[in-house]
Amino acid sequence: MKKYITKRLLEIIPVLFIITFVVFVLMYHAGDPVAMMLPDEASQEDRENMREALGLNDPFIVQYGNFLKDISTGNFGESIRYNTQALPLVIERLPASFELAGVAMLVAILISIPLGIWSANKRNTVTDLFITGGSVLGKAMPNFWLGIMLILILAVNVQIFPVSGRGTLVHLVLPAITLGTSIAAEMTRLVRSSMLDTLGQDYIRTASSKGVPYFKVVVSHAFRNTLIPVITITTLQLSIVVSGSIITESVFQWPGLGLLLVQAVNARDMAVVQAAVFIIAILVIVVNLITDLIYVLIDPRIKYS
Amino acid sequence: MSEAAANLEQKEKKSSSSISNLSIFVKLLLKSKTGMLGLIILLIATFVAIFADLLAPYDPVEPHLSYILTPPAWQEGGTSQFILGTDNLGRDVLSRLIFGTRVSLIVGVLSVVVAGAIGLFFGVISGYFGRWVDQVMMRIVDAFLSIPSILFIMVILTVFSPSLWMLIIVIGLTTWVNYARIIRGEVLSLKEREFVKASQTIGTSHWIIIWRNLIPNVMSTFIVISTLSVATTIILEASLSFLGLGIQPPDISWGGMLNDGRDYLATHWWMGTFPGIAITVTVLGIIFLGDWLRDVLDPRL
Amino acid sequence: MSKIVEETAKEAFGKVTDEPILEVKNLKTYFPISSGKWFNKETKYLKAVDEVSFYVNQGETLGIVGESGCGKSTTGNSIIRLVEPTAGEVWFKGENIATMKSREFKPFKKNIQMIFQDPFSSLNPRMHVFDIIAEPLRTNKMYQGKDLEQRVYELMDTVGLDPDLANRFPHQFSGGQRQRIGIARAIAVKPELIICDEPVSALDVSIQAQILNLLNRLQRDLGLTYIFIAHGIPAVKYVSDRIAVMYMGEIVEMADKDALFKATLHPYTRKLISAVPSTDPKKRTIGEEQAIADELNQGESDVVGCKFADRCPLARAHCREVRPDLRQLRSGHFVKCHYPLEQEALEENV
Amino acid sequence: GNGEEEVEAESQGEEESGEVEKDDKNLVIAQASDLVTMDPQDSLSTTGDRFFRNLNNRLFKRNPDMEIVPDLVESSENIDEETWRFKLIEGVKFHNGEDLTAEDVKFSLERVMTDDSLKEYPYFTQLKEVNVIDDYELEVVTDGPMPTIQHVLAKSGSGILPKDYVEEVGMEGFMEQPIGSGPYKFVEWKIDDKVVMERNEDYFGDEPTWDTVTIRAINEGSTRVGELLTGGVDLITDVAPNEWDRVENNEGTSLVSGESTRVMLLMNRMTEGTITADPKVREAIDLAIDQQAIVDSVLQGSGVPVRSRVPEGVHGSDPDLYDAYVHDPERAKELLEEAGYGDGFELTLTSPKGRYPMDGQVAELIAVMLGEVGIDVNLELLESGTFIEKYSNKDNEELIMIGLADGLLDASYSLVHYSIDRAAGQTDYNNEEIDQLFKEASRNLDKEERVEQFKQIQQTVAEERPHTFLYQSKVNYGVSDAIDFQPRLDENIIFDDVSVK
Amino acid sequence: MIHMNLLEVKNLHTHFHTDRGLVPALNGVSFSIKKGEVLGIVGESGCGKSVTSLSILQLLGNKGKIEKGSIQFKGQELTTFTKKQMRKVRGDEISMIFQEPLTSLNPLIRVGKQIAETILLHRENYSKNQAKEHAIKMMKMVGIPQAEEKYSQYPHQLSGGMRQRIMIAIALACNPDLLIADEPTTALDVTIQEQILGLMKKIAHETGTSIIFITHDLGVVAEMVDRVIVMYSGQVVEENDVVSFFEAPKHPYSQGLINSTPAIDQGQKLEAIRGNVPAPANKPNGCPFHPRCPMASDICKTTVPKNTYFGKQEMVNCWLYDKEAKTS
Ligand SMILES: Nc1ncnc2c1ncn2[C@@H]1O[C@H](COP(=O)(O)OP(=O)(O)OP(=O)(O)O)[C@@H](O)[C@H]1O
Ligand SMILES: Nc1ncnc2c1ncn2[C@@H]1O[C@H](COP(=O)(O)OP(=O)(O)OP(=O)(O)O)[C@@H](O)[C@H]1O
Ligand SMILES: [Mg+2]
Ligand SMILES: [Mg+2]
Repeated sequence: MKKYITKRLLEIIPVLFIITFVVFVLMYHAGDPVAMMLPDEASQEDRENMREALGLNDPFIVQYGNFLKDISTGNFGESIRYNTQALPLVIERLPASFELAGVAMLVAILISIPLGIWSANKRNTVTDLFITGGSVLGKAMPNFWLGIMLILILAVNVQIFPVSGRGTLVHLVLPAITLGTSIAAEMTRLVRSSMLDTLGQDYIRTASSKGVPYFKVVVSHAFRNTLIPVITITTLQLSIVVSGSIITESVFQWPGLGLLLVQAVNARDMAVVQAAVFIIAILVIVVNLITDLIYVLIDPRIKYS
Repeated sequence: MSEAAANLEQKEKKSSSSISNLSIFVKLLLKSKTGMLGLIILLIATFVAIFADLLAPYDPVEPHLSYILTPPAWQEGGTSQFILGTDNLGRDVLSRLIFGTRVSLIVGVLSVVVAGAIGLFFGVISGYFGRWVDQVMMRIVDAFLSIPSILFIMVILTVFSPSLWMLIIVIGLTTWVNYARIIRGEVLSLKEREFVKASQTIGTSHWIIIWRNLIPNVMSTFIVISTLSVATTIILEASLSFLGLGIQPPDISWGGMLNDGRDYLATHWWMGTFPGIAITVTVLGIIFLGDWLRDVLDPRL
Repeated sequence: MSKIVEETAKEAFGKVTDEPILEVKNLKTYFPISSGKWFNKETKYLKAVDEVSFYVNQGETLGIVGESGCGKSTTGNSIIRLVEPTAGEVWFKGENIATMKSREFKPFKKNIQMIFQDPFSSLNPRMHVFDIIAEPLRTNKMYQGKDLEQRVYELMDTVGLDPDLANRFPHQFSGGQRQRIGIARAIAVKPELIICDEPVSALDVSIQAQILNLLNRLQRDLGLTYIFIAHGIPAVKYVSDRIAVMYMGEIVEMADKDALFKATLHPYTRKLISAVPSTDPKKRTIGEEQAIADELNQGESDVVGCKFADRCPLARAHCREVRPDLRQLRSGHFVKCHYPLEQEALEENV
Repeated sequence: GNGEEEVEAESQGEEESGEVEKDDKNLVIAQASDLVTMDPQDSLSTTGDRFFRNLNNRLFKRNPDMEIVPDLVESSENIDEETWRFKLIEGVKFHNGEDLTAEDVKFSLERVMTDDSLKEYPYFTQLKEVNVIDDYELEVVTDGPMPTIQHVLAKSGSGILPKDYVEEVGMEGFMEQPIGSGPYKFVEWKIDDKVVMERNEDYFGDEPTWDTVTIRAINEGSTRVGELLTGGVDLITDVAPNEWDRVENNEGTSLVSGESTRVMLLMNRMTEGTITADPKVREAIDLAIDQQAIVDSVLQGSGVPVRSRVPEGVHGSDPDLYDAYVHDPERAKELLEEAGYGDGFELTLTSPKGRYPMDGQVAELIAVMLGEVGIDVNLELLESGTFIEKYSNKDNEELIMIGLADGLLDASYSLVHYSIDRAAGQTDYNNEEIDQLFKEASRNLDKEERVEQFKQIQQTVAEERPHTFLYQSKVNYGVSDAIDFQPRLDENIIFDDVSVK
Repeated sequence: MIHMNLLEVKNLHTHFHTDRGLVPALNGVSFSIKKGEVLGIVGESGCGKSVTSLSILQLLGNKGKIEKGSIQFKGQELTTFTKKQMRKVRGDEISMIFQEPLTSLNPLIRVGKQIAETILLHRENYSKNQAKEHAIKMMKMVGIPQAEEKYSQYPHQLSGGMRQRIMIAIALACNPDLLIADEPTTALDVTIQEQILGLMKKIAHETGTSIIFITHDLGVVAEMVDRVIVMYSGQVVEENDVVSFFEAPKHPYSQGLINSTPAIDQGQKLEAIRGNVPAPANKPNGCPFHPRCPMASDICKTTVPKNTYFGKQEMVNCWLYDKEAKTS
C-alpha cells in the first residue's frame, strides 16, 4: 500500500512536468507581457531593456528552465492586476471554492444515489422515465442558464434566498443547487446504469435465492458494488465540478477560484492563470489519488502492490 | 467470371448482409421510444441546419429597427411577421435560431471529430503497444485530464482569439482525453481476446491488426462516446459564450443567442428562452440517441 | 541441476525420436508479478512454465493435460511466441525459433497455427467469415483474387461449413460452427503443426464429438501434427497418441496414451485419472472420502523439492528436499518423480 | 386572500432590507467590478475611485457640478506661472489619529511624481517639486505653465497618504490596512466580494451620513439588478438598457441616469495604403452610420450622438458638436463612388464585446449600416481582454470601436489623441497644425483662449475624421427609493452625497 | 396429508419477453422428485435446465414469466405464492447452488457473512453470534480447513473449489428439503470436481436432502444421480432410472448424447449427433429433435410426439415408442 502510494506520487512528477510544459508553451505564445507591464508612453528602448531584464530574449529552453525553477519555489510571478504574488491570490480563494464545490457535491451525491438506485429498480416504468428524463434534462441545461433562472425565481420573485455573494448558509443554497444539478444529473445516470449492471450479476441472484428481501438485496448486496464504477467515473467528472464552478461562481459572484480565474483570463493576468491552472491540476491529481485509495476501503479485491 | 465481377458480387453479398443488419437496427430503433425521439430530433436539427437558407424567413443578421424586441406572435404586441419575436436589434429570433442550428451542430460535430480522431489514435496505440509507449502516453493523458477542459480552452483562447474554426480545434484538442482513456481500456481487453492473438499467430502486422481487429471493435464504444460528446460540446460552447469566449458574431450559435438573451430573461423572455429550449431539446435528443446506441451497439449483440 | 535435466532429456530424445517436428527444451516462461523497480531490486516471478521439455513427432498428436493454471496455454503460447519465453529452446524443423528475432520468425509463423478455446472471442465479431478465413492467406500473400475466393470456399467445405455462409458475421453462427471457422482459419496456410488450446471445452457435448472427429479427419487427410491441450482427460485420451501431464508449470509425466493410463507412473497422474467420473453408474468411483479439500498453492512459491509433494499421498522426506528430474523409465515413458508408482509397487512387492 | 398574502410577502421583504438601512444607516453599493488595489496612486479605475474618494482627501475635489473646490486646502495662491502655494486646513487627522501635515502631502505627491510604476504617474510628470514651508503650508513647482494643475490635484493619485504610517508598515502593510483622512474608514476587503467601510467619527468635515458602507462587486448585470430588486443593495451601477424596465417597474427601486465623459467612437486607420486613409471613405462611413438610430434602438436612448471626443461637461467642449450627427447614406454612396469604390469593398471593424454596454450589438448594427452603402464589414468581436491587447498593441485594422473617457474632465486629456506622437501607429493622424495648436493649448493659462483653441481642434477633427464619433454614453444606476442619489459626471459616488429619504 | 413427492412440476411453460421477441424457454416440463432422491437433469446448453430451476424458485427476473403449469412443493402450489411466502421458501426449504462460484458470491462481503446472512434470515431466534457459529459449523461441514480464519475472508481470496464449498454451505445452512445444484462443478478442475461431488454425496447421505443435479456432463450424472431426466429444447424428452438410462437409453437424443461423450474407459470412435442445438426462438415444427435425429420419419417433422410411459418412472417423448407403448 505504502509502495503503491509512493508509486502514484512519483507518477505525478512526469504529469506535472507535462502540465508545466503545456502551460509554458501557451504562456510563451500568450503575447508580450512587456506590453501589459509598461505604460503606453514607454519607448522601444525601455521595452527592450525590460525584455532583457525579464529574460524574454533567452532561448525557449532557457526560459522554460527558469520557469521551472521559479515555480518549484512557488513563484508564479506577479499578478499584473493586483501587483502581488499570484500563488497566494489563488490559495486565498480555495476555501470559498471548496465550500461551494463540496456542498454541491454532497447534495448531488445525496440526491443522485437514491434516485439512481430507485430508477434502476423501477426500470422501464413511469418512475424510471421520469427520473431518467429529469437527469437528462439536468444535463442538457447550461449551467449559467439554470443559475440565472434560479436567481430570477427563487431570489427575485419569491424572495427566499439571497441573490449573490458568500456569507451565511443561505447564500450557499442557490449556487450549490446550480452546481449540484449538473453533477447530480450525471451521477444519477451513472448510478442507474451501474446499478442495472450490478442487478444483473450472479451474486444478486444468489442473494435472492437465499430469500433475502428485495430491498435488502439492493441495499446490502448491490449498493456497494454499484459504488465502485460510480466512484471511478465521478472522479473523472471532477472537470464538470471545476467547469461548473467557474460558471456558477461567475453567476453568483461567489468569490472563489473560478471567479478569480475568469477575471484573470479577461485581464490577461497570466501569472494568476498559470498558478490557478497549476493548483487545480494538482488538486485534481490529489483527489484522484484519494479516490483510488478509497477503493481499497470499498473493494477488498483491489490490492495495490 | 472476371475478378472484378467476383468482387462486385462479393460486395453485393456484403451489403445485403449489412442491410439485414440495418433492418434489425431499425426494428430495434422503432421499439425504443426515446431512441426514436432522439433520432427524430436530430434529423430535424440536421435538416434545419442544412436548409437554413431556405427555411429562415429573414436574414438572421438583418436588424429591423422599428421592431426591436417584438414579442412572439401569440403574445400581446407580437406580430405574425416575427413568429418567435425579435431581439434587441430587431432581428428575427426564428431565423437566428435556424441559422444557429447550423453553427451549433457544426461545432458540436466537428470538434468531436477532431477529439475523436486524436483520442482514438492515442487510445489504440497506447493500449495496443503497452509498455513504455503506454506509460508515456498515459502520463500525457493524465496531464490533460487534470486540467479541466473548460479551463484549458479559456487559457488557449486568451492566446488565440475565438473564431469558429479555432473553437472547433481547441475544443477538439482539449476533450480528446476522454476518448483516449476509454478506448485504451477497451483495447487493453480486446488485445487479450483470442481473435487478436489469432491474427498475431498468422503474422499479421501490428498496423493491420489495429486497423482490422481493434478499430472496428472499438467503434461502437467510440460512436457512443462521440454521440454523447456532441451533446456536451454544444453545452460547452454555450458556457464559453457565457464567458465571452464562444462563437463570435456575425456567426450565430445557440450559445451566443442564449448569452445575448440572458440579460433579457426577466423582461424579454423570448430572446433567451428559445435558444435555451433549442439547446436543451437537441442535447436531450442526442443523449437519448446515444443511450439507445449504447444499448444496441453493445458488443454482446 | 538444469544441466542434468538438459542432458537427460537430450539423451532420451536422441534415442526415441524418429523424426520430431518440434522439440522443446527447458522452456521457461516467467511472468513478473512484482516489479521492484525503485525500491527492491528483486523481481518476483510467476513461473508459469518451468523447465518444460518435450517433443512432437511428425503426424502425431501430443496431448497436454493438467489442472487449470498449470501452464498449458502458456506453453502453447510460448511456442508460437504469443508470449516471449524467458529461456529455453524450441526447435522446429532444425531451427531454434525461440531465440530468433521476430523478423526471422515471421516465415515460420505460418507453419505453426493455433486453434483457440473460446469460439466466441477467437473470431473478430466485426469481420465476415470470408475475411476471417482469408486473413492468413492475404497476410502471407498465398492467394489472390479468384484463387483466394476459391480457396476460402474450399476450406469452408473441408471443415463442414456451407460456403454460402461466407458473408455472414460470426455472431450468426452457433458455437460448433464458429469453432469450425477457427479451424478453417488455422489450416488455411497449410501449417504442419497445430496447437489446439482447449478447442472443445466451450462446446456442447454433442458438438464436442463433431469437432474432435473433424480434427481427427483433418489430421489424417492433411497429415497434420497436433499439440492438443485440454483439461478434459477423456477428450485428450480420445484424440492423442501421446500425452504429457503438467503440474504447476512442469511436465510430470509423458508417455504413449495407453502406457499412461495402464501403467501410470506419477501419483499426480493417477489422481487426475481417478478423479474423472466414469460413465457407468454401476462403477461409481468417487467416494465421500474425497470430500476433503486439499489446497493447491498456486504458482509462485519457491518450493525446493517436488512441487507435488504437498499433495502427494506417497511423498517422503526426500521429495520435499530435492526436485526430481524428468527421466525416461521405459521407452518413451518419462516421469518426474523420485518414487514412481510402478517402481514403488515393485519395491513393495520385493 | 391572494392579494393579502402578496402584500405580506412584500412587506416582509422590505422589513428585512429596511432593517439594514434605516435603523443602522448602512449603505450597500454594488458595482460591476471589484477594486484591484488599495493604493490610490496605482489605480485609474472609477471603481477604485469610489472607494478612495471616501477614504482619502486630496488638495482639491470636485463638487457634484464638477467644479473644482478646495478639499484639504484652505487657500491657494499662484505665485508665478510655475509655482503654486497651498495652505492646508489644520486639525485634519488620519484614521490612526495622527495629524495630516504638509510633510504627508509632500510624501504623497513625491511618491506619485517619481515612481513610474504607479498607474497615476503619467498625470504627474509636469510636477517638478514639492517644498514644505511649514507644517501646514507648502509649494508645488511645475515644469512650465500647467493649466490642469488643479484637475490633477483632484485626482485619485493625489490622495494624501499618511507618511509615518506608510514608512512604519511599508506599502504592503498599508495595502492590508489602508488609512486616510476621509469620512469613512476601511474595515475589510474580500477580494471579488466586497469592501466594507465605517464612519470616521473624527472626520474634520461634515458628520458622515452612514454608519457603514459596503461596496460589493457583482459582475453579472442581472445578478446585480436582482440584488437591488430584493433589497440586498441600495444602489447599483451600470444597469444595462434591457434591465431598465425591471428596475423601473419594481416597486421600491428606480432608474437614475447620468452623463459620463465616455464617448464611443471608431478609430480610423489613416496609415498610407489603408482604405480608410481616403478622406472620402471616412466621410462615407460617418454618413452611413445613423448615430441617432443606434442610440434610440440598441441603447434605448441611453446616449447622446456627438461629433467630438469632448462631451458637454468636460472643460473645453464644443456645444456645436454635442448632440449632433450627420447621416446621409445616399451621399455616402456617392462619396464611395467618387473614391473609386463604387463596387463596394471590404474592411475590418474590431469591437469589444462585453466591455461597454451593448458594445457588441452596436458594432453589429454599424456593420449592417455600412453594409447598406456597400461596405462589406468583416466584423471582429473580441472578448474584453483580447480586445484591449489588440488596442494597446496598435494592431487595429481599418476600424476599431472603443469608448474613451476623460479622466481629467479637461479637453487636453481627450485631444492628445490627435497629436502626432500619440496618433502614431494607431490612427496615424498627422496634422502639424493641430499638433501645434494642441501643444500651445496645453501650456496656456488663459482659460478662454485655451477653450477656443480646443474648439478649433475639435472642429478640424470632426471634418478630417481620424475618429468617427458615435455617441456619449450615459451611465445608469439602479437606486432604492429609500435613498437619494444624484449621479455625477465623473461617475464617482460620494457616500455623504447619498442620503436617506 | 402425506405426499409421496417432495416436488412435483407439471406442464411448466416459462417464457421470456425480451426486447428481441418472445423466448419460449420451457414448453411443458413435468417431473417430480421424492424425498431423499437425487434427480439429474441433463441436456445441452440452452435446453432450459437453468430456467427450470429458476422457475421453481421464481427467480426469473422481470422478463421471465411462468405462463402455465404447476409447481407443487410439499403439497403447496408455489406458483400461487406471494413474494413474501416465496422468500420464506428460498434458502430455507429450497436452496440453490449456481455454476459459477466466482461470480455467484458477492465479492465485497466476507464469505462467512454471506453464510450467516441466510441463517439470520430464516432463523429468527438466532443471535448474530449464534449465526456466526452456525456458519462456521457449516463451513467445517463442507470441508473447509481453518474455517474460523476463512470466515472473514473475501471470495477472491479463496480458490474456485473453496468458493463452491461456500456456496454449498450457504445452500445447506438452513437444512433445506430440496437442494438444486445447477452445474455446480462445470467450472472446476477434475480433481476439485471430485471433491465437490464427494461432498455432495456425503450431504445427500447424511442429511437426506433431495437434490436436483443439473449438468451436461454424463460422467457426473452416472456418478451422482438416482434418476435422470433428459431435456431438449425446453422439453423433457426422456425420464429414466440412471442405470437403465446408460444401459438402454430410449430417446435417440439420449443415445446420441451417450455415444458422443468420450469416456476414459472407452475405446471406440465417437458418434457425434449431427447438426446444432436449435435456438428457442426458431424451433422446428414437430419433434424439436427431428432435424438431428437419424431415425426421424415424416410424422416427426409435423407433429409433436406424446409422452410414452413405461411404468411410473420411465418416460420417453418420441414417436418411435408411441406404437410400442400402445401394443405393449
Ligand atoms: N500474461 C500473463 N501475465 C501474468 N500471468 C500469466 C499470464 N498468462 C498466464 N499467466 C499465469 O500463468 C499461469 C499459467 O497460465 P496458463 O494460462 O498457461 O494455464 P492453463 O494451464 O492454460 O490454464 P487453463 O486450463 O485455465 O487455461 C497461471 O497462473 C496464469 O495466471
Ligand atoms: N433472462 C432471460 N432472457 C431471455 N431468454 C432467456 C433468459 N434466461 C434464459 N433464456 C433462454 O432460455 C433458454 C433456456 O436457458 P437455460 O439457461 O435454462 O439453459 P441451460 O439449459 O441452463 O443451458 P446451460 O447449460 O448453458 O446453462 C435459452 O435459450 C436462453 O436463451
Ligand atoms: Mg489455458
Ligand atoms: Mg444453465
